Amino acid sequence: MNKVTFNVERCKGCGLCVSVCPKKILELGENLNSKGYHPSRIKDQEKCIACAMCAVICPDTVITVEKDV
Amino acid sequence: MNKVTFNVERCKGCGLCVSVCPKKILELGENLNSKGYHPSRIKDQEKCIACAMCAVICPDTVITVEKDV
Amino acid sequence: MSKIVFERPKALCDVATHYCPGCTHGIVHRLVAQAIDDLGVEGKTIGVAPVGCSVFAYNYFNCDMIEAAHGRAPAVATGVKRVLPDSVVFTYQGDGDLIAIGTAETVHVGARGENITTIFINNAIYGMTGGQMAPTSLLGQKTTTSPYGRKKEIQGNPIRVCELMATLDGTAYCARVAVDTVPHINEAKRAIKKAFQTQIDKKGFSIIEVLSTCPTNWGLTPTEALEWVRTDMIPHYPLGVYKDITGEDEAK
Amino acid sequence: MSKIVFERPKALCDVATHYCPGCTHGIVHRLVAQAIDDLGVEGKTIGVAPVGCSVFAYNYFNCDMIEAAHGRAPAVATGVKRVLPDSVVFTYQGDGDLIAIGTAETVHVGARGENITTIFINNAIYGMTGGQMAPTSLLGQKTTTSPYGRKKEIQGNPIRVCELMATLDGTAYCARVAVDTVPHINEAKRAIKKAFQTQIDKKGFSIIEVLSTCPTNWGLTPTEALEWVRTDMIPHYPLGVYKDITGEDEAK
Amino acid sequence: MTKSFILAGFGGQGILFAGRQLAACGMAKGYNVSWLPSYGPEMRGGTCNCSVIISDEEIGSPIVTNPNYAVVFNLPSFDKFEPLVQSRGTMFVDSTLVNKISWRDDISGYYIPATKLAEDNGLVGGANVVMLGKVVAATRLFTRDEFLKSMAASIPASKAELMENNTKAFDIGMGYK
Amino acid sequence: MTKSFILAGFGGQGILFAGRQLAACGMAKGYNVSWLPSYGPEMRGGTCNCSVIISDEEIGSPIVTNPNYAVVFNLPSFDKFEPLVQSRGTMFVDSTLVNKISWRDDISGYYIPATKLAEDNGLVGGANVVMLGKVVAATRLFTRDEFLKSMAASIPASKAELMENNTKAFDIGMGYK
Amino acid sequence: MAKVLMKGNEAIAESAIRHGCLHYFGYPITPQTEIAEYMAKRMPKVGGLCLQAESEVAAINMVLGAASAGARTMTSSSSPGISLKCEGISYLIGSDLPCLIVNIQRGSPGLGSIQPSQQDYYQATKALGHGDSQVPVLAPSSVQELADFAGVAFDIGDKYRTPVMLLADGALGQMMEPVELAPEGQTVLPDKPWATNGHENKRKRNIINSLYIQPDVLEKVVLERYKRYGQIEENEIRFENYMTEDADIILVSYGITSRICKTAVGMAREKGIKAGLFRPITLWPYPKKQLMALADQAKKFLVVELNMGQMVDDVKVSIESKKPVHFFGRTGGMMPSPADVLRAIESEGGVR
Amino acid sequence: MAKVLMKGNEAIAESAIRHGCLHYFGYPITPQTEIAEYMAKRMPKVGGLCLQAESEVAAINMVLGAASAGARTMTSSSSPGISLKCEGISYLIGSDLPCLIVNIQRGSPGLGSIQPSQQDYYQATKALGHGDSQVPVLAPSSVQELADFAGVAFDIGDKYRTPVMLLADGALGQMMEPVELAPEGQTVLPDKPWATNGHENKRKRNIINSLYIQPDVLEKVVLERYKRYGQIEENEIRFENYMTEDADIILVSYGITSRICKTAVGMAREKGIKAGLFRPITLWPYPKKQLMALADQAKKFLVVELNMGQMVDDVKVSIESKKPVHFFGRTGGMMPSPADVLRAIESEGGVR
Ligand SMILES: Cc1ncc(C[n+]2csc(CCOP(=O)(O)OP(=O)(O)O)c2C)c(N)n1
Ligand SMILES: Cc1ncc(C[n+]2csc(CCOP(=O)(O)OP(=O)(O)O)c2C)c(N)n1
Ligand code: SF4
Ligand code: SF4
Ligand code: SF4
Ligand code: SF4
Ligand code: SF4
Ligand code: SF4
Ligand SMILES: [Mg+2]
Ligand SMILES: [Mg+2]
Repeated sequence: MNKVTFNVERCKGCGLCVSVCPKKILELGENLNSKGYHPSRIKDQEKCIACAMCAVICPDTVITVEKDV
Repeated sequence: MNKVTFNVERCKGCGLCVSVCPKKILELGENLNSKGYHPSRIKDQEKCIACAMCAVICPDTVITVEKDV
Repeated sequence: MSKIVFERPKALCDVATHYCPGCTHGIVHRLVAQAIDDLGVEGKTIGVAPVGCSVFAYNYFNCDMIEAAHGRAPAVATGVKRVLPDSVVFTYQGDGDLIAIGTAETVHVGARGENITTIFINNAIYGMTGGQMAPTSLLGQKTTTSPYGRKKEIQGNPIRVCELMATLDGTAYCARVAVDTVPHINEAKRAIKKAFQTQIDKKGFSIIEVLSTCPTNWGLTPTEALEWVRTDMIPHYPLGVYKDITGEDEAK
Repeated sequence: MSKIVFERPKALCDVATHYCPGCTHGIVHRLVAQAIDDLGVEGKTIGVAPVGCSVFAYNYFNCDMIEAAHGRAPAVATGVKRVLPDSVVFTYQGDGDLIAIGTAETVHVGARGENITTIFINNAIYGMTGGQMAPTSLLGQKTTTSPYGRKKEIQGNPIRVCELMATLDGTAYCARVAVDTVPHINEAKRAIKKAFQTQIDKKGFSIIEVLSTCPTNWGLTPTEALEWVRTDMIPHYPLGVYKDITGEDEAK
Repeated sequence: MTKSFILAGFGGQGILFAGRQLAACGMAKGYNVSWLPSYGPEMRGGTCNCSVIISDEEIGSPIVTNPNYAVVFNLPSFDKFEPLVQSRGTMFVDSTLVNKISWRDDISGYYIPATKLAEDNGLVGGANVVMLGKVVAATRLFTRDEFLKSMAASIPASKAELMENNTKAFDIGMGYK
Repeated sequence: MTKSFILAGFGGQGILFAGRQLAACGMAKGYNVSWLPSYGPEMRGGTCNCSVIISDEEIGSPIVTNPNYAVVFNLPSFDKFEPLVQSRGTMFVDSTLVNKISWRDDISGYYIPATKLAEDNGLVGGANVVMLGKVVAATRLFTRDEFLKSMAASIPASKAELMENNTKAFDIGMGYK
Repeated sequence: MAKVLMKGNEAIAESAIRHGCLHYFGYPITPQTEIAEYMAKRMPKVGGLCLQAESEVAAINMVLGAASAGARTMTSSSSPGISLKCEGISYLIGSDLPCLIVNIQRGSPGLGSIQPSQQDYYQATKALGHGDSQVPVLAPSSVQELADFAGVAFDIGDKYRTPVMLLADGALGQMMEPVELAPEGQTVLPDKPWATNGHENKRKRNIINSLYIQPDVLEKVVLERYKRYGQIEENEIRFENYMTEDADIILVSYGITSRICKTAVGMAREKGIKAGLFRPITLWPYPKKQLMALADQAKKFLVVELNMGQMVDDVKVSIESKKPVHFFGRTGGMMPSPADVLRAIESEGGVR
Repeated sequence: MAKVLMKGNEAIAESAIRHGCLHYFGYPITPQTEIAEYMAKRMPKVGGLCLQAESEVAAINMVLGAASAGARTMTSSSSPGISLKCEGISYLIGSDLPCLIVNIQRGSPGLGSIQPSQQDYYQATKALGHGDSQVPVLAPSSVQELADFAGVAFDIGDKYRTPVMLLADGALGQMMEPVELAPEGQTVLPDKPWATNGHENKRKRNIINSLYIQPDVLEKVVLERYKRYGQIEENEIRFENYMTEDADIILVSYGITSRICKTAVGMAREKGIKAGLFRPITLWPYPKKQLMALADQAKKFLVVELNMGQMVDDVKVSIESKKPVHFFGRTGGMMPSPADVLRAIESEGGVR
């Protein structure tokens, strides 16, 4: 399965990844990280196509994308 | 008669007027002015066509040109 | 089995940045680091940070770094490069830094054809000091020093840097990119890498102007800010390659 | 009866200048004075002299004059003009003054579209200080700071000011002229007058680049120097109007 | 009499505004007052605080190191300023955002769920004024009317409608037990 | 012993070069020497002068106000420096260019038509060296050989052929009565 | 007029406008950017101009132009920006042009920090640029004084044809205090017959210039200027004595630190230490005589500054080294507390 | 090595090259342009670089870059150009970078004249830019010293990681004297492990920086730097005593004027006046103790400078005002003669 992982403490909750995901499977969570931001998270890993668009637009290099090969 | 007059003390003897006169009637004199320059002078006033080219190119506004009208 | 298709580049230090949420300075940092990684030049790269929001860039790149005075990064980079002609030297500068106070240094590094690369963040505002007008602020744009909107009769006209730098004989490669969409980011990545390559090939000065956001001082959300790049900035600052004497066109 | 067809313009003080024999600074002074006379604006004109051979310009024009710091004439002129918007303000600057140390001020007065007129003497050298390289010195040109000839790899490339200034939205009128021949001088005269008219009409920034000589530091006689303008300078610095938003074309 | 405050929290919580209201009301009552914000790039998404002094003497340093009153709106600020409050001083804590209490026995503490109170009453962003209500109630430096009058005066006519919400928030804070 | 010179004339007459030759020869003989040009924009087509000091003591100010010897190549320089020459000092005047003599009775004067002498001998631009010949002859600070050797040493190898003309000019000056 | 609560930076700006300054040229830099921002808002409403220049260098030269044209004009910056203005300030001095220059100092050298400091004392009082020159320097210690002295500075500038500096720090610039402003529209501006504002064929042309190629002429010009400096020293010195009448130890401190010192003096007095404070308000000309007047009575002096002791020599020279001069300071943007100063009073001073 | 006759400006340039400086960045300005012109001729022959920058501001920042990269590097200018470099110098100081800065002073303020002056004493010794900072300043008085001190300056700079200034004047720069130069190719340059010259994956990355956003950190950095200043004060002070052993009146003078003073001292001695000369060579650190050592013996001091008396306070502070300090000077580019100084010795000094 394709996989996106988040360096949660680095996320600033800007929502850019959420806005570009073609599969609309990202969202900002309700919990806060220690910096006071709502970090992004993936709702449905299954649907991820490992396109890395989320990672490409993330200004804080929060996201690592792995593709099933 | 057309007339060119020189403010001799202002002339720096650069020779630019001499070089542009279409009638070739200007030359640098042998005498020195008080600044140590050989001032320009007219050899043959008769031939002057009052084209003012000498005056136009003179960097030191030495020359006044009068045209017979 | 799985393969990592995206991860942090090596040349980018593994630390949190001080940038505001959604500020695209972070994206550009990553693109620069990726270029350094791709070209394998981290060990001989010296970066020059500006005064502006990216002043702390010296904390973020894994190469040697110098913090320059406001606007003087090109002069500092020149000093470095003339001592170490085989090093890779880049400056990273904002619009206030590069084309307000640093105008002379910018023009002359271009005229000299200094073999360095400049990454120019055009966010149409002074981010660091809290939202004053930049030379690139758009007509009508409200900033804290153009509170009634920039008027050309009073504050003058925005400057198009690529167009200006392209007139200089020493500029080898000069392109304007944006980081508002994923395709644009990918183009920006190629352009930045090509700029570094131009330097490595000793072909002259290379500059990449990046249309970037400042959600904080624009008073927009990060996504709205990307939208403003599209709707307002790009029309005034057309994307594209403004000069390329390298004889290749991979950047397009 | 006879009629005076050429005499000293009123706006030019009746004093000897300090310029070297054959230096064309003197011609340009006269053209500026003629424009002031023709437009009848001496009483409301404020001129700004540079640091360079024309530093003493304040002794030569019959209007109010200010001596600016090296390169800062455009900023000084801006200060004057913003206080007295209906005055006529001009700067008179050399190439070192205008496009070396004063690059930022020059670019920004253009970007702002400041309603002033700049007379720019491009003589491809620093005259005043004794013949150092200027940003406009030609490739191969020997100067005291490029004794082996200007090399683009070391000293960089000459800057074409008109081409650069024309990229700025605030530049209203921008032309390159020369004073090497009588026809060129007459064209220069028209261009300078038009530049002042552009200012009076409040259309924006006007700049006239004048290819000029420095026989002393070029090591040529005054006539050879005019020749060098023709053979070496004009090919690199083509004459012409680079921008004109005034909607007239009397200058051509 | 000299009373010093530190108000502290994240940027965007209205910390500076709240501090200014205290200073303005002090001025209106004829006291000497000073207000000093922290400034600089650390503001960029980070923390934010200000010092306020109200005194009937000339004010020396406007910088408050050991406040009589600390009003804190987030955890880092609690941690930073709790040890600095003067003996016999007081802390005002937005307990919605700070889930900690002070263990010092030489100071008193008020724990007000200001953010929640504000949100519950449709006053998003009004936590700062809720806290001010409590501060005024507890310190008795000003009366309700003095404070609301001074606040109204500080709000530009064009935004006068804000005063209604502010009054509501202030009263919630004042009334909170 | 301290001897001070002023050499003065128009730009382009080789004034600075001549002064340097005196200083260089003094140095070669082991004296302390200094040479100081006038500088600045007044050089632009205007006058030009330099101060030279040759001394067996440490040299204080390198600026010569009252020279022992004044060597002048034009009228303005004659007028400027004639009154400044020290009592019992000497003037060397290029009489081709200066048609004046000094009426001071406390100084001596040599009037050499150096420009004419040079031109007559096909040594255009050599008036300065002609004058040096006379200066050396009259002051006896150096011998002919000392001076010519030091001058030869100061001329770059690439221009060695110049020495022939210089020697000729120098000897004309030395021999002039 | 009723008092208003205002930021120091804004008080300077508003007061300058009320004193007839309608031309402001600046470039943003923390901690004084509010001056430009305030000007940008207010100037268009009063028919004035706030122009953000391309740099500090351009700004100071625009001021030179505006001053030449006869306007009351000003610029403001903070430490690194003031360094960039040095050449221009020297030209303003050399051209005898009045203007106001504000320096809201921050931690230095280099880019430094942005916190309050007094590290530009030397620069302000000794060398605001190259050459024999001085600039009157006013050191306010409250928002009220920031406002008041802006007016004073313009008056001094016009009277003696000199730039004048207002030297404060980040804390004063950023803090709010109640301030009473000068009434609007009451300033009468002096005539400036020397201004280059177009001769309209009614007078000889005016020339503004700092070049005197003949050194003897330049010397005369400089000596004439120093005569005016002498008049400034006679007429414009300002200072404050606080509890010095019977003081054994006299603190010497200006600006923000003088306030801290006042509190510390009070604390010392409570402990039975006879402390007092001498506050120079004009840092140039320095109130030498006024300080000397305390030299016999005092046992020692303690200079307190936000720097490494830049004023110490001025105190020593003033009192002709008659008494020991100690120093206590913080640098880099740090601020001492009154308790710190008290400790210094009780000991011998020192940095930190 | 044999002596050669050289212009002061050229001697600086040649000596700098011989001391391992292969990177020169400058901008023309009278009376020091020959430094750049000489460099332009020589550098290509020795594999070095002379780059004419677009301005003094650019030049000093190129120096910052070259110094960061580990090179011995220098710039030179004259008064107005030095003012423009002030921000950059403060950055060099704040970044602990060594380099040589030459100031061949001219008449000031503003554009001034181009004749010799010592009007930048204050700027050089107190405020070469903003902030708590100092720069060692060497004041040569002959072409030989111009050459020698260029080498000394580089050594001090590298040892203490600081910019160093050579402060001279137009006369010294323009005059020729015999000079013995250091041999070529013998300089051993110190290691600079802190340089940003590419880590080649062999060491941790280096950072050159002057920003310390936390004021307490900046304070530590400044205090550490002042410790180094203390070492410089201990190790690097230079001065000269000339006939001071028995002197009643002690002239204090540096650079070109100290030579004039020597002549004047001789003239005074001939007249039976016991005069002597104390010549500070390092203007910062100032030879305070060495001057104080003369305070008991002397009856009075006479400061002689080409300015309005900028060194007077340093003398007063050094000798703790124990004796009267008079002043004689010329300004604007004027130069006194030994006879003028003698007259001042015989009277009480004064300007002109
Ligand atoms: C000489 C000087 N002038 C001004 C400043 C203040 N300053 C710091 S950053 C900045 C502008 C930054 O804007 P920009 O270059 O556009 O970068 P951004 O923050 O937008 O990325 C200014 C004016 C300074 N530090 N130094
Ligand atoms: C800040 C400063 N830097 C340098 C100088 C020295 N300077 C005087 S004129 C000049 C260059 C003049 O050249 P240009 O502007 O081309 O005028 P030109 O003499 O050729 O007409 C320079 C570098 C100065 N006066 N001030
Ligand atoms: S990799 Fe693509 S599909 Fe997967 S979460 Fe990111 S943007 Fe969405
Ligand atoms: S783009 Fe990055 S920082 Fe922004 S919300 Fe997504 S993961 Fe977080
Ligand atoms: S007016 Fe014409 S023809 Fe007459 S002298 Fe001049 S150039 Fe010659
Ligand atoms: S052009 Fe003018 S200055 Fe030159 S020689 Fe002719 S008259 Fe004389
Ligand atoms: S202020 Fe603007 S440019 Fe600076 S970090 Fe924040 S969003 Fe980015
Ligand atoms: S030096 Fe050159 S530019 Fe200057 S006056 Fe002489 S010829 Fe003209
Ligand atoms: Mg920006
Ligand atoms: Mg030129």
